[in-house]
Amino acid sequence: MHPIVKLVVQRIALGLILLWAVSVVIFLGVEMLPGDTAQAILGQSATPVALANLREALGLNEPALTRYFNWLFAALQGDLGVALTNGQDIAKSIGSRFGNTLFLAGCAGVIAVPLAIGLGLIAARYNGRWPDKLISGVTLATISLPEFVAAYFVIFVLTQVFPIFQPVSMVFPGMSFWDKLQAVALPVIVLVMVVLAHMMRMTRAAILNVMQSAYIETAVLKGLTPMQVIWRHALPNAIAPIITVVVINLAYLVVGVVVVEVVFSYNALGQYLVDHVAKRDLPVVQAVGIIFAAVYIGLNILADVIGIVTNPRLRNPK
Amino acid sequence: MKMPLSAVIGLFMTGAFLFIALFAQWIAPYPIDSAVGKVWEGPSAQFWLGTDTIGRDILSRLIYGAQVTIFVALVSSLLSFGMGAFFGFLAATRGGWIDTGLSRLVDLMMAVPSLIVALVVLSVLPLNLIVLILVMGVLDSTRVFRLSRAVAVDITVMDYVEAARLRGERQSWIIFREILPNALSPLVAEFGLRFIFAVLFISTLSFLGLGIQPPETDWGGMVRENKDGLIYGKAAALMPAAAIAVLAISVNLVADWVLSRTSSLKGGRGG
Amino acid sequence: MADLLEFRNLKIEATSYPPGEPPRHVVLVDDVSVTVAKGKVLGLIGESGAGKSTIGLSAMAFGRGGVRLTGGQIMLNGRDLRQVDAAGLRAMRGHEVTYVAQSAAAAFNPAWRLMDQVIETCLQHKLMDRKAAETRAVELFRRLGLPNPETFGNRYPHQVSGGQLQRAMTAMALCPKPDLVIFDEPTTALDVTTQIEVLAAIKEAIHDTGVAALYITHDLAVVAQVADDILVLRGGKKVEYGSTDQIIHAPQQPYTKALVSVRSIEHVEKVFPDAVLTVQNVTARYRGTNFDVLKNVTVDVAAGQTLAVVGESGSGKSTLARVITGLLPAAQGRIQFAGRTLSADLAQRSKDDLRELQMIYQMADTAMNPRQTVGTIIGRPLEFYFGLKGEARRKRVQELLEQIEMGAGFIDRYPAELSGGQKQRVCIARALAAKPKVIICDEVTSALDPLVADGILKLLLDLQAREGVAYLFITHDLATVRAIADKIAVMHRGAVVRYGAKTDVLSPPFDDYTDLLLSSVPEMELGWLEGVLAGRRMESAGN
Amino acid sequence: MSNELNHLAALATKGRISRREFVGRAGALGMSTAMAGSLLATAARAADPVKGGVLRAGVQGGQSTDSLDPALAASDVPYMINMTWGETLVDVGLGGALEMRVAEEVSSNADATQWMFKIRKGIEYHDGGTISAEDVVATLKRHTDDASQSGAQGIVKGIADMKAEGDMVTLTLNAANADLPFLMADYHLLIQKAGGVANPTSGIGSGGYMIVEHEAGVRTAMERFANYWDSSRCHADSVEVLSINDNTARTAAIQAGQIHMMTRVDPKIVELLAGNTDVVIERAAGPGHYVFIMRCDAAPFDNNDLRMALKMSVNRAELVEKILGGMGSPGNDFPINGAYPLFDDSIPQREYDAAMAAEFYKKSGHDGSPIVLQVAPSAFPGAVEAAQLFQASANAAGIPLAVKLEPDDGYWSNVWNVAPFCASYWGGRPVQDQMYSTAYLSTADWNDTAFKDAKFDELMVAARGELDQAKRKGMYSEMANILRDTGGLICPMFNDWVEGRRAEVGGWIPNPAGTLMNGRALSMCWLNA
Repeated sequence: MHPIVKLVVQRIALGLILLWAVSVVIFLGVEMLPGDTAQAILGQSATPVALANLREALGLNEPALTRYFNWLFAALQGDLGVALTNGQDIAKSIGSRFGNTLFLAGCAGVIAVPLAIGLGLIAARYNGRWPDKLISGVTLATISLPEFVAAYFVIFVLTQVFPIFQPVSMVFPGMSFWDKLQAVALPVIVLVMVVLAHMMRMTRAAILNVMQSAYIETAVLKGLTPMQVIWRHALPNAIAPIITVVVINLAYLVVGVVVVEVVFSYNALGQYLVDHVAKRDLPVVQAVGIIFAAVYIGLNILADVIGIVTNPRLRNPK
Repeated sequence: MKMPLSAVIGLFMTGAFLFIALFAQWIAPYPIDSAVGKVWEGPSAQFWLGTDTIGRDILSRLIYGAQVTIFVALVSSLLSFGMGAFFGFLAATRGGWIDTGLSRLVDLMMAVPSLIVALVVLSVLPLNLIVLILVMGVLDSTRVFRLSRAVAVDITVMDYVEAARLRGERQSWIIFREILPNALSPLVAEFGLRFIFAVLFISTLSFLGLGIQPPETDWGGMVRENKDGLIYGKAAALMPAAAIAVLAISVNLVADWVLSRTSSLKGGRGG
Repeated sequence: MADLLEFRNLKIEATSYPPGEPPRHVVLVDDVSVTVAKGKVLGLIGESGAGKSTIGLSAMAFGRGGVRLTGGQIMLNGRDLRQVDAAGLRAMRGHEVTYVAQSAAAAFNPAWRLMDQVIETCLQHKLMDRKAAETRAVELFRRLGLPNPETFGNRYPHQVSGGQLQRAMTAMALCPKPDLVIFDEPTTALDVTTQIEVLAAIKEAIHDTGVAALYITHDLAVVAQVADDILVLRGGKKVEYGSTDQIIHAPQQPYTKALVSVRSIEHVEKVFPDAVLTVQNVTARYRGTNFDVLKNVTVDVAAGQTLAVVGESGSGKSTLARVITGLLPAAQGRIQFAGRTLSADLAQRSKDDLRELQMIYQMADTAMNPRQTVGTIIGRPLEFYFGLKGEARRKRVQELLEQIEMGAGFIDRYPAELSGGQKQRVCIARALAAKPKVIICDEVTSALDPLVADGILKLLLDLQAREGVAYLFITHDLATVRAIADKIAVMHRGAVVRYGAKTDVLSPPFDDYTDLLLSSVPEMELGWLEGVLAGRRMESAGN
Repeated sequence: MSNELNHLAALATKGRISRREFVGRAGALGMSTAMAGSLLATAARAADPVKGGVLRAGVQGGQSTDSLDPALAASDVPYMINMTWGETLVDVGLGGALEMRVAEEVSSNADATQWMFKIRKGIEYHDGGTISAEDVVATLKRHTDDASQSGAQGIVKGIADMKAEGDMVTLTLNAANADLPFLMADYHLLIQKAGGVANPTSGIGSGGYMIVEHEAGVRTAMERFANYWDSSRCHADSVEVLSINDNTARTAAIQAGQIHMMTRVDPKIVELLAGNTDVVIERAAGPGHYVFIMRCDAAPFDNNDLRMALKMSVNRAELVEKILGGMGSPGNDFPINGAYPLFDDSIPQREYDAAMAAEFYKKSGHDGSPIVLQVAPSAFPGAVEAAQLFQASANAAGIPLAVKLEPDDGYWSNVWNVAPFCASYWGGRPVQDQMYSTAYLSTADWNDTAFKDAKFDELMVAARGELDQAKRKGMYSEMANILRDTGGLICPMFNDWVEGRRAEVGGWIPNPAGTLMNGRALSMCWLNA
C-alpha cells in the first residue's frame, strides 16, 4: 500500500475510534447528570405512577449498558430516536438545523479563510512595517471583543444607524438562497471578526517561521520579488500549520457559535442543543454532542490528511 | 534592553488593571450595588462613566468588576497552566503509553465543544466561583497540554536533557529544572492569550447567565445588564465592553512582545 | 582583462541584540579590498567570525539579519551595487551572480521538485524558455556526474543524498550562465569520501564553464585545490592576500602560518592491557525497525587510554555511544564496565555506573541548559553525586574551572556569554566533576575552528594524563584521530571494519574502506585532488 | 355622554384607568357591562381594516422544545401560535366582557352549578369538518384526563359531568361557580377535532389562520383560513410568529421593520423609543405581576416571621420606578389588583419598612446564614436587577439576602416551583377565583408557594358559589388579607403590558387580559399601506 493511503486509513480509523469513545463519554456524562429524565419531562406535579409508566415507555429501566448498545445500534442505522420533550424525530430536526449550522459556518468560512490567509501573507510580507502593524492592530481589536459585544455592535451599526441588514437571522426552507445570504449577513460578519484574527496571526507566524529557512534565502538570492518568495517558497511549506489553525476555526464555526445563534435568533444546532440540555432531553443532547464531536474529529482528520498529502516527503517516499 | 512602545503600553495598562483590581475597595467611588443615580445617566462630574440600568455608578461597578473578572480569569488560567503544563511535560518526557494515553484523553476532551460542556456542567453543578474556576481551568488545560507537550518535546531532544538523564536525574528535576525554564517564554506568551480567552469566556458565560453571581459582577455580566440601551446609543454597555477589549489588547501586547523575544532567541540566523 | 568584481574598502556592520543586554554595534568587515577577474577563482578563508560569508554575500548586495553595507564600494561589471535599487538588485541576483550554500539540504525548498528549482532563475529572469532551461539543467546534471541526469530533476530534495544535492545546487547556480558563483563552504557538511567527489565536480564545472567564483571555506587544504588566489581573513580584516601557491608554501603572516601548520599535537600511543570498558558482540536496532544499526561490535578501552571510533555519517559510531550509555539498550551483547556488567537499559543502572561513565557532546550549545549558569552546570554533578553544597561546591567548581584553563570569574556566566571553545570546556568540566572512569567524546571538536579544536584536544590529553580517565572518542576527522588516539576502530555501515592500535590501523596494507577514507582527507598541497582522482581511476581501470 | 365615554374608553385602553373602573363609571352613565366592553373595543378601531400583507410578531419565550399541544403551552410563543390557529368557546373581551367565539350563547341555572353552551354552527376545521358539541366535550375531557399535563387541568377538574346534546354542551359542576364561563376562555382550552386526543400536536383547529410551516422555537408561518367564520377578523394574508428571545434583537427587529409587533418591551427603553415615530409603545395595565415566591413548606421560609420580614424589606416604590420605569403599580403581596372585578382597594398598601423588617427578622430567630434568592433574567424583565435592589434594601434592614443567578435555559423547569425562593412571573387570570385556584389553593397544581391554608380554601369555594357580589367581594378581601399576611408570595409590583407595534399596524386594541391583545393581535390587526 502506498504509505499515504496507509497513513490516511490509519487517521480515519483512529478518528472513528475516537468518535466511538466520545459517544461513550457523552453517554456516561449524560447518564451522570443529576435529575431524572421522566421527572424532567412530566414536571413537578407528575404522579409516581405516571413517572413509572414513562420510564418504562422510554426504556429507562433497562441497564445502562443495554441502553447504550440499543442506542448505538439504532444510531448506526441512522435512527437517532425522538426528542423526549416534543416527540419530534431527532434526525429530521437535526437535519435542517445542521444544514443551517453548516450554511452559517460555510458563509463565514468562505469569507474568513481567504481573507485571513491573504492578510497573513501581507502582514508577513511587510513584517514589522506599517501594513503589518495595522493588520495586527485591527485583528487584535476584533479578537479582544467578546462575541456578543461584537454582535450587538453590528446590530446597532448595520440595522439602526445604517439600516442595511435585518437583526433577526432565522432562515427557513422557503427562502431563496439570496434571501438566506441576506439573513445571515450579520452573524457572518460577527463570526468573521471572531475567527479572522486567530487564523491571520497563525498564518503570519507560520510564514515568518518558514521565512527563517535557508531555502528562503536561496529564493531571495535568485532575484525573486518578496511576494514571489512568500507565495512560491514560503506558503507551500507553511500549509500544514495554516490548515491546522483553519480547521480549528472551522470547527469552532460549526460547534461554538451558540452565543451568536442566541443573539441573532438563528435557528441552528447550538441553540437547539442548549434548549434540550435545559430540558434534559438526553437523546437530543447525545445526538448533537456526537455530531459536534464528529465534525471536530472529521475536520481534524481532514487537516491531518491535507498535511500528509501536501508533505512531499510522505507523498514521494525515497 | 529596548522595549517596543506597544509593549510598554501593554505592560503599563496591564499593571494599571491589576492595581485597580487589587485596590478596588479603596478606589471605587461608590458601593457596587447601590443605586445612586437615575437610570442610564450620561457621564457627569458625579458619575464619570454614567450610571447603569438601575442607576448604579458604572465606574464603581467596572472597578469591582475588574476584581472579579481578573481574579477568576487569572486563577482559572493558572489552574489550566498548572495542570496542562505538568501533564504536557510529563507526556513529553515519559513518552510511551503515558504520552499516548494523555494525548488521546486530551483529544477526547477537545472533541466535545467546551462551551457546550460548560453549559451542561454549570447548569447542573452549583454555581459558585470555585466551580466556575474549576470548569474553566480544566477545559482550558487541554490547550495548554498540547502546547506544553509540543514545546517540551522539542526540549527533551536537546542534549542537556539527555545529559541530565544520563546523570540519573529524577523526573521532577528534568521537568522543573531543565524543561520548565526553557519552556517558560512560549508558555508565558500563551498564558497571556489564555488569560484573555478566560476573560472572554467568563464574559460569555456571564452573558448566558452561567457566570458570576450578583451582587458581584464581571464585565461580561455588565454588558448584558446594559445591552438593551446599546441600540439607542446609551454607552453604558460599551464601558465594560471597552474594558474587556482594552484589557485583552494590553495583555496581548505584552504576550506578543514576550513571544517575539522568544522567537528571536532561537530563530535568529545571525550574521 | 577587466575585473569582474571588485571590493573597495568594504565595510559591513551589524547590530546584534543579545538577550538581556543593550543592542550591540559590531563591525563585521572592515576595510577589505580585493578583486576577482573574469574566470578566476578567489578563495576566502578564515575561522568563524572572520567575515568571509558576509563578504561573499555582499557580492550580491545581500546581508543576513541586521547586516548592513556601510562603507566602500562593491563594483560588479562596472557598477557599484550599493547604488543599485531593489529592482536592479533582483535583476542581478540569480542572473549575474549566483550562490551555492553550505547546506544544500536546507537550501533547497522541500516542497518542489529539483528541476523546478534549478531552472527557476532562468525563467524568472527570462533567460530561456522552460524547455531550453531543462535541457541545460540536464546537461549540467550530466557534467556534475549526477546519476540518471535525464530524470534526476524529477526528484524531491529529500529523495537524493547530501552529496548529490550539493551538486544539484551547483547546477542550479550554473544554470543561468552567471558571471560569478559564490560557493559558501559547499563541502563542509559532507563526509570526507563524498567531499572529494563534490569538490572534483565543482572544480571541473568551474573550469568547463569558465565562470568566476568566490570560494569560501575554513579548510585551507580544500581551498588550495580550487582557488587561483586566496584571501585570508580574521575578525573581518584582511590578513594576507596572494596566489594559492604563495599562501600554502610561503605564508608571510603568523596567522597564516598557524593555519598552514595546524596539527601541532604529537601523541605517541600508549597501550594498557586492562580494559575498563569492554563492548562485546553488541548488536542494536531502533525500536520499530528491523535493521541492525550496530552489527556485532566488539571494542574495549583501558584506563588512561583513548579509543577513537572513526566513521562517516551513518556508520553507527554515535549509535555505539548511545548503546554504551544505555539510551539505546543493546539487543544482543554485553557491556563490561570496571569489572561489572552494565545493565543494557539506562534506567536500571546504579548511580555509580552513571557517574563513572560521562559524555561530552558535539554541540556544546545544546548540551548546556541555556537557563543555568556555569556554576550550576558544573556544580550539579557535584551536588548530585557527592552531595556537595554551598561553599564547598563553589570551591570545587572553581577548581574545575582552573583545570579547564578558565578563570573562576566564569562561574556566574550563562552559556550564551561564552565562546564556542569555552562552552566545550565547561562541558568537559561538567564531565570531570563526576570523577568518571570513562568519558565518551562525541565529535567534540568538529563544530570548532581548527585552532580552537586543537586547544580542546590538548586539554583533553592533559586531563587524561592527570586523571587517568579513558576516552571513547567518536569522530569523522582522521586528523583528530592521529592527534589523540591510542587505539582506533574504523566503522562502516554498523560494523567495525578495522580495529587495533593506532599505528597498526593507519599503516598499510589497508582494507578498501580504510584506504578510501584515508586517501580522501584533503592535504595541503597543490594538485592533491587531481593526484588522488588519477590514482583512483588507474586503480579502477586496473581492476 | 358619548364624549365622556369615549374619553373614558381612551383612558382605559391606554391603561390610565382600570377596566373595572371604566365599566363602573360607564355603568354610572347607564351603560350595561357588555355594551361598555364593545364600546371600548370600537374606541380603538379608528380606521377600516386593510386586507392583505404579512403580519409578523416577534415574541419572547420560544424554545426548540416547544410543543403545539395547547395543553402544554406555557410561554408566550406557543401561546401566541395557538391563539392564532385555534379558538376557545368564549373569549374575555375588552372591559372583562365575555365575547362569544365557538359558543354563541352561554346560560346557567339559578345557583350557577350547571352551565349551558350553545355551539355556533358551521365552524370549520382547517382540514375539513365542523365543530360539534362532542368535539367540545372531548376537548374538555382531554384536559381533565388524569394523565393529561394540561395547564388547564385544575380548571376543568371542578366539572362533575359534561354532556353534548345536539349543539348544546352542558357542564354540571361539583360546586357552584359563578365565573365558569370565564374559565372556558383559558388559552389551553382550544377546541380540537375529537378533542385532539389522537394527535394533540397537529396544530389544526378552527382559528383564522392555519399553520403552513412550524419550526419549534424559531418561526411559525400561517396562512389565512379561507373558510373562517368570522369575517370581521383576519385581515392579513398570512402571519408569522417569530421566536426572538433576545430583547435587544427583538427591539432592533421592530425598529428595522422586520417584525410588526413585539412582546415585552423593556420598560427602560420605552423612553428611549419615544423619539421613534415608526414604533408605537402600547401599554395596558393588566393583572400581570412580578413576584418573588417563597415555598412555605421549605426552611427557612416555613417561618411566617421570616416571610413577613422579607415582605417588609422590599422597596416597592423603587422597584416600580427602576424596574418598570414607572410602568406599573406597587403590589401588596396578593396577586390581585384593580384589573380584577371585586377588588378591595381599601386594603392598605404595604411599604418598605426596614425597622419592622428587622424586628420580624429578629423574631423569626433565623440563624443569619444567607437567604438565597434564585433568579434568572427570563423570570421577568429586569428580574436580576430587581433581585439586586431587593437584596440591597433587605441587607439595609439587616437581612442576609443573597442573590443567585440562574441560567435562562431551564429556569422554568429546574428552578421555578422547585427552589424554595425564586423570582417568577404571573400573567394573571380574568377573575380572582381563577387566579387563586390556579396557584394558591392548597391542592393547586401550580401552587408555587406551597401555600396551604384551610380557611383560605374554604373561603374560595364559598366565594365561587356566591352570587351576591357584595358578600363575594368581602370574602375575596378576607382571602387577600390572609395571603398578604401569611402567604409565601412577595408581590412587589404589577406590570403594565408594555408592547411595541409598528406605526403602520392598525386595529390595535390593548387588552389587559393577555399579551398581544390577549393573543388576538395577529387575528385582529392589519397593515396600513
